[in-house]
Amino acid sequence: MMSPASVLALLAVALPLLYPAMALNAGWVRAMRFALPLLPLPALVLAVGADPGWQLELPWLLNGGLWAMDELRRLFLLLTAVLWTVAGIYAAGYLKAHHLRRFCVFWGLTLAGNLGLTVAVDIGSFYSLFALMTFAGYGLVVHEGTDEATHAGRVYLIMAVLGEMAILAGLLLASVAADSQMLADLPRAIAGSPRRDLIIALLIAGFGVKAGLPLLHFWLPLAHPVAPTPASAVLSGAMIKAGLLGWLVTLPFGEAALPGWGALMIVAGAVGAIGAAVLGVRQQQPKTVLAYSSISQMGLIVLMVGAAMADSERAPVLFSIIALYALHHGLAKGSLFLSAGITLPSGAMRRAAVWLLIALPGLSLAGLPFTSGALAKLAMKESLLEERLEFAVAGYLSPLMVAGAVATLLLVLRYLWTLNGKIETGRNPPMLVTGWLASVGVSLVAFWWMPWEVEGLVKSPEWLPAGYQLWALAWPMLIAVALAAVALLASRLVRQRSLQ
Amino acid sequence: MTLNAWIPVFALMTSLIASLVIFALPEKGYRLRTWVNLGAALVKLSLVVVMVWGVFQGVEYGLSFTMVPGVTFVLKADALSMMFAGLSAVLWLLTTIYAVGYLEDSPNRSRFFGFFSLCVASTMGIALAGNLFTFFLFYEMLTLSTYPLVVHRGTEKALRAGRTYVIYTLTGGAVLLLAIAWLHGVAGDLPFREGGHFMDADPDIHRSLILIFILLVAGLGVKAAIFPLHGWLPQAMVAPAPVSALLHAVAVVKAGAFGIVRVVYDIYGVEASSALGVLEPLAWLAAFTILYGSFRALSQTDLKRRLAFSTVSQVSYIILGISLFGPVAAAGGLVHLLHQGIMKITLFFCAGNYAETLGIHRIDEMDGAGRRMPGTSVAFTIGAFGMIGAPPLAGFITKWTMGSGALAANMDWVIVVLLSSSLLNAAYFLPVMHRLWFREPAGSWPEERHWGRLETSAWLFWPPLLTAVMTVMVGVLASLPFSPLSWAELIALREYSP
Amino acid sequence: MTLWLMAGLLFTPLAWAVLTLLTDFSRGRLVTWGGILVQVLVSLGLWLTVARDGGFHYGLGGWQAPLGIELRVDGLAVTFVLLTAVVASACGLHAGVYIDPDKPWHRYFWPLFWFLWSGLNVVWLGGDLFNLYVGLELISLSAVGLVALGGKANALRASLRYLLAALLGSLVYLLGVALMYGQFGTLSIAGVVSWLGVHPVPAGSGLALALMVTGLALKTALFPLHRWLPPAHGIARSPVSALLSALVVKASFYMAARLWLELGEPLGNLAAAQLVGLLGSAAVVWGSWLACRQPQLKQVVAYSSVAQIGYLFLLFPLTYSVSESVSLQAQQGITLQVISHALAKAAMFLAAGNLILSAGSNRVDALTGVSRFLPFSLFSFGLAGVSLMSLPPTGGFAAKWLLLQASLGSGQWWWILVMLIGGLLSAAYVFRIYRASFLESAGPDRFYHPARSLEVIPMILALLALGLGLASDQVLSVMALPFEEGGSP
Amino acid sequence: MTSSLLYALAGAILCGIGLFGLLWLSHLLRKLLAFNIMGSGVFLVMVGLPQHQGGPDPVPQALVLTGIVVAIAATALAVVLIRRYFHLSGMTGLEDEPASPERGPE
Repeated sequence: MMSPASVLALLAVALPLLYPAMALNAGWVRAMRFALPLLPLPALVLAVGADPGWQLELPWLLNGGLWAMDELRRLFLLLTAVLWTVAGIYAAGYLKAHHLRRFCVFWGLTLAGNLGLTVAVDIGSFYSLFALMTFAGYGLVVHEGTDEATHAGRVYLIMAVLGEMAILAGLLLASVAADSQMLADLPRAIAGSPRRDLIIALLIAGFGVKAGLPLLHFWLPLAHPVAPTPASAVLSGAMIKAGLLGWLVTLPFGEAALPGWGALMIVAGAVGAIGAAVLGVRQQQPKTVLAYSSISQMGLIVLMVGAAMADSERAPVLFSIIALYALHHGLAKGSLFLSAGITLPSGAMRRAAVWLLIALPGLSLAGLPFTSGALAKLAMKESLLEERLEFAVAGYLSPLMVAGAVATLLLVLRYLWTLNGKIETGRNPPMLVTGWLASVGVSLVAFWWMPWEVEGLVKSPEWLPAGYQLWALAWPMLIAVALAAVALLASRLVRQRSLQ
Repeated sequence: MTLNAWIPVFALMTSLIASLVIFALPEKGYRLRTWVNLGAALVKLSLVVVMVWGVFQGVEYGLSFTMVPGVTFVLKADALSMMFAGLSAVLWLLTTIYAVGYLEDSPNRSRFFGFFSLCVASTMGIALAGNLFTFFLFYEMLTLSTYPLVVHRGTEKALRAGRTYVIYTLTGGAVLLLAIAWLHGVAGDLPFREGGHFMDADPDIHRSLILIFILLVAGLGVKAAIFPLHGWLPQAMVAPAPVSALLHAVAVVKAGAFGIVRVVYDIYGVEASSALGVLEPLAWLAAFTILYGSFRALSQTDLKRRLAFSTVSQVSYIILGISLFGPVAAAGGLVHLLHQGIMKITLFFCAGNYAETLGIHRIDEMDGAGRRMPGTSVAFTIGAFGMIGAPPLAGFITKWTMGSGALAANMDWVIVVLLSSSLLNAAYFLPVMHRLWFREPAGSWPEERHWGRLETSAWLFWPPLLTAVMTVMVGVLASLPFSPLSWAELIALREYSP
Repeated sequence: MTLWLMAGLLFTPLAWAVLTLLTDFSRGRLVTWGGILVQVLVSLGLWLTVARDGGFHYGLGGWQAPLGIELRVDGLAVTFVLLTAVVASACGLHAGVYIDPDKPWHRYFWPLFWFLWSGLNVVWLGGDLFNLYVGLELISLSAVGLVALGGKANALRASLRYLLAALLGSLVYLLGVALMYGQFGTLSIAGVVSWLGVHPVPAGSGLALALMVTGLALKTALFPLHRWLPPAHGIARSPVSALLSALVVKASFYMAARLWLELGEPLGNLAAAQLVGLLGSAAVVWGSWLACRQPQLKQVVAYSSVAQIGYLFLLFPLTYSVSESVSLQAQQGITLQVISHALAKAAMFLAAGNLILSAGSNRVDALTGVSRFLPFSLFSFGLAGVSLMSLPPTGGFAAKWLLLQASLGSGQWWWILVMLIGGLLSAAYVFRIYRASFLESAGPDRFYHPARSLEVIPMILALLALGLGLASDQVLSVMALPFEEGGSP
Repeated sequence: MTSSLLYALAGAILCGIGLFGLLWLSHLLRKLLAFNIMGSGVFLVMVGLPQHQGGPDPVPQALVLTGIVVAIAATALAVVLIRRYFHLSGMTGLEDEPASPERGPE
């Protein structure tokens, strides 16, 4: 007898997977549009309502399927479901009639893959759903059909295919080493395998393509701006996290200390966090800036991943913080992307309100007190304190985090700046506004009621940072503002001089 | 003789008799011919189902009699033959349906369907053959019965392709005959037996055995389109789509691959082959063919030619799988016998649909065809992804199983081959799919035809969709009993522990 | 019973010949139908007798050798008698419809046909060298006559050429017989063998054998003595070509083979055996090559005969100083080759006749599009071609298989190459015909429909050639029946 | 002994002459005559050679008689054919006639 949670899990994947069948009937196109927000609902219920620990055995599936949920997966599922729901609402208002059915088909397939991979614990279905997400995601990237979109799509696809191959090789090697078809058995087997480094390299690179690891990130700044806005939101908020999840469930955390790999990841994370900012502040397109911001943020997460690899003792604690950070970033970044597609109302007051709502998730990313960002940043800081970690490069982590925080805010400011240049005045479709507001809402408010649990952190919105923490959050932001001001002044001067 | 002895004969006879009846029917007897075709296909399918169940239970089906002094004609159903027989029975049914639609209003249908049935009868015979001699008998019959199908259109081009086909396959047949005769001289009349015959062969005949093995593989490799014997395959794609489908998916190339499987497993025995040192070169050859075929496919502009080179590449998976020492890799190779068939037939059906409905032959004409023919295009997409090896489709199961087997056999380089081939497959299939779904159509199609409600004739519409569904199902449900993978594992188990 | 059967085989054909000589073509046809029935029944009866009781010697009319006519009735002979009955009946029935009864000279067809048949039976059953000679002459003369029935100058030219070759061959053979008799004082092959069992081999007696074989090889059209065959077989009416290719050339080969098998071991030598094999191989390759290049359909088939005859002569090297089992394999293989070639070539010529009739031209490229129109005859032609290509499951394949085994067994691998190349070349010329017929023509179809019975006959023959492969073990088991000792030596 | 050898040698020489004529001469009647000469040679060998075994042997006599009958039949047939051939083509030899175009059906 299947438990309700298992039924729900099946439904959560099957619903978006079968939804594209509606496209067979041309008359149902309206229904398809308005069904978009409903697709992730079973997953949402599952993530919010069901306690982790359920299992769903699917012995007929591939090499024997097993779906289950633990705390980590629950957060990822929650993030995925929430983000796809709000993006779905947004999309219902955003989409034009042109190629609507095609978009909906790929939306459903990508969603199915993204939801499914978070609950799959056997290799076969995990990899299958991961690939489904990857390939269906192509449909979302190139949807607009412009030359830029096609180009971006090509880069996306090439990198994705290379990534898939690396993952396949890594999983295959690991699976043979473990003599098992379950993800849970892999980390131990990898740690003990003679081919350990090869497998780790393959998996890091393979999932790294999705996660925007430096040098594997090229598709991100190309694909995000050209994709339809709701698609960018899920690409950047949820799908990018799938790569992260891939690392977390396969790499040998807690099995063996891998200081070398840890250091490498930390370097990669640092390069990503700061390098992306350097490149990002020079971009003209708001969504490109956001894409670089995603890379930068993922760089920070990679720092934590690196730390977890290097120090096997701390890995469990770091895991929950990584998950928390991912949740925070996914929601905030989704909201920022969605804001790139709205138009301003005419009244000044309302304009100001809209600007505030646009800016808040951004500032949350930068660690504005009383936001999820502050919580995540502080938790990260706590966990990466030098004295708690035992490996060589641990000492560099704190400065790197500060630099990352500066970079974050600079990118947000740059985003707001470029958005200001592009944003138009006019009316928004009601669904679009609803979706956007919902995303801002979940990022700023609902976050606090979400079922994350991190050792030493209080789960409530009333949580106030202590004074020293406030200062710790604030000074990087001040630096960033100062830098931004300097940059602004400099550009004014340059422009004036060139005018004369 | 008991009924069990006759069931394989009946299975063989259904299509043979159907073929004779069809030859005798007048050209205009359209309805009757269709019913004869479909009826025979269904009867055969049910016979095969009965045998599959029986073989699973351990029932012995088979009969034998002396044909030429010293040589017996043996029909026998074992797990391996059932795999091939099942493939051909299922796909024959679908291809027949497809062909009825495809050849609507074209001349010479009586001839076409007659040889078509004969071709399937040969395939069935190949599947059920119980020794090399019987195998060879049906193998050559297959060559002859496919020739009229390849040249069916009667154009200069088709005839040229037919000539190439015949030159290749008959030469291959001659080499095979030589090898079989030699083997017969060395070791007598050998029935196919799980575990093979040469486990502890006299060291004196090792040299002969190796030479014979090379000749056997060379002879069979022509049909299996192993490099450098693949030249006929891309040319033969001028044949009508159902023929290409049959050629590539069921009959000809599979017959070659199946023959190599038989030789390695049931004549030599995998351990003996490994001990003779012939398996590893074979694996290298197969690996090279896999990559070579994919590379050539990249540069083709004609859809069917691209698919043909893809076949060159894909069929060698089977050979690669069996030439890796180990039951898991063997299961991976064997299961590809079915998987490749299902996927490739889907692709060829679709290519035929595009050609028949829109007049599309070249890849650059396919822009936006997905909107005009969504059903066909969905099937094509699934088939192509299957070829790439995207999970959870059929091709993935193959690659995963074979990759696991290769690693278990400590032949890591195979992983590189598998992945490179996947990459190349992606490189030549993904652009096609991009065109299908994301390009705007160029205005008008080269030659558009309309059929009422569906995007194309119902006869053409459903077969590719069904095979596409099968492509998904054999992948997703790979762990069910009687799935291709389970069956292949059963065979591999029996071969490795006879 | 046996008396009646023997008489029925040897003399009734003569009676039919005389009867048909007295009437015109149409009445001759009626007589022939009756005659065919009788002959088939008698042949079948003899075959069954031998299959049941084994072979025997039979002195005709109670006279024994040397002055009497001694017959040797064994499994092989009755099999050929039966084969003759089948093929000749088929050709006779086909000819009855095919040949135009209005041309006055065609009335000679039936008498010649029957003389030929009786000559064939004499050769199959004949036990001594001279009677074989007489039978052979009977065959040659009636065959020449049949070729000449074409009526045109070309036909006469071909028949004259044929006649001269045949006569020359006969004389060379007869010279050999004379030497043989001078040497051994007997005309019976069995007698010579028993003489050699007692005495040492006299010097120079190989010459007699060589002369006889040469004469017979000329009549069998072994390369390079084959030049007379293609024009004769190509120009004759199709049923005649069928008879000639299927049976007539086999008669002289049958004699050569008997001589070789009985006397080759004591009188022959290795070089001679290899030489004959080499000539046979050259015939296979050269004949097939020329067949590929002929513009006319029946010439293709005729050159194919030259090639197929080449295989037969592989008997010589494959039975000379080899082990018993290899020799047996070779003999069985050659026997199957004779039978399957007879059936297949007859089917092919008859089918080719139908194709020519309907396409209105003898040229290969006139066949364009005929596959749409005449698939049945084409199919017969194709099936027969399968046997010529020696692909399974035809008799041709069974024959080739046994020959391959014999070559492997005796270590003479070079014949394997010949057989494989020959098989491929024969595929080349057979597929050339297929190819021409599959070509779709743009113009309107203007084909003539031959009668249904014309189409059925070659099909039956082709199917027999096909089925021979499956049943070859049974066929061979009758041939290998033990010979009942007790007739005169 | 010598006489039989003489017969045989004479027969052989006749055979040689006949063979030469048969192959070398182009006129058909000459060929026919050559054939008959060669036949005579063969018969001579046949009756001559076995004599060494003490007196004439009846068997070769009988054989030669039959042989002569056969030869006559053959000659007759040949003459008929040659005559008919000459009527139709006006030629007396078997050389390839000047360019015969399309021969038509049979």
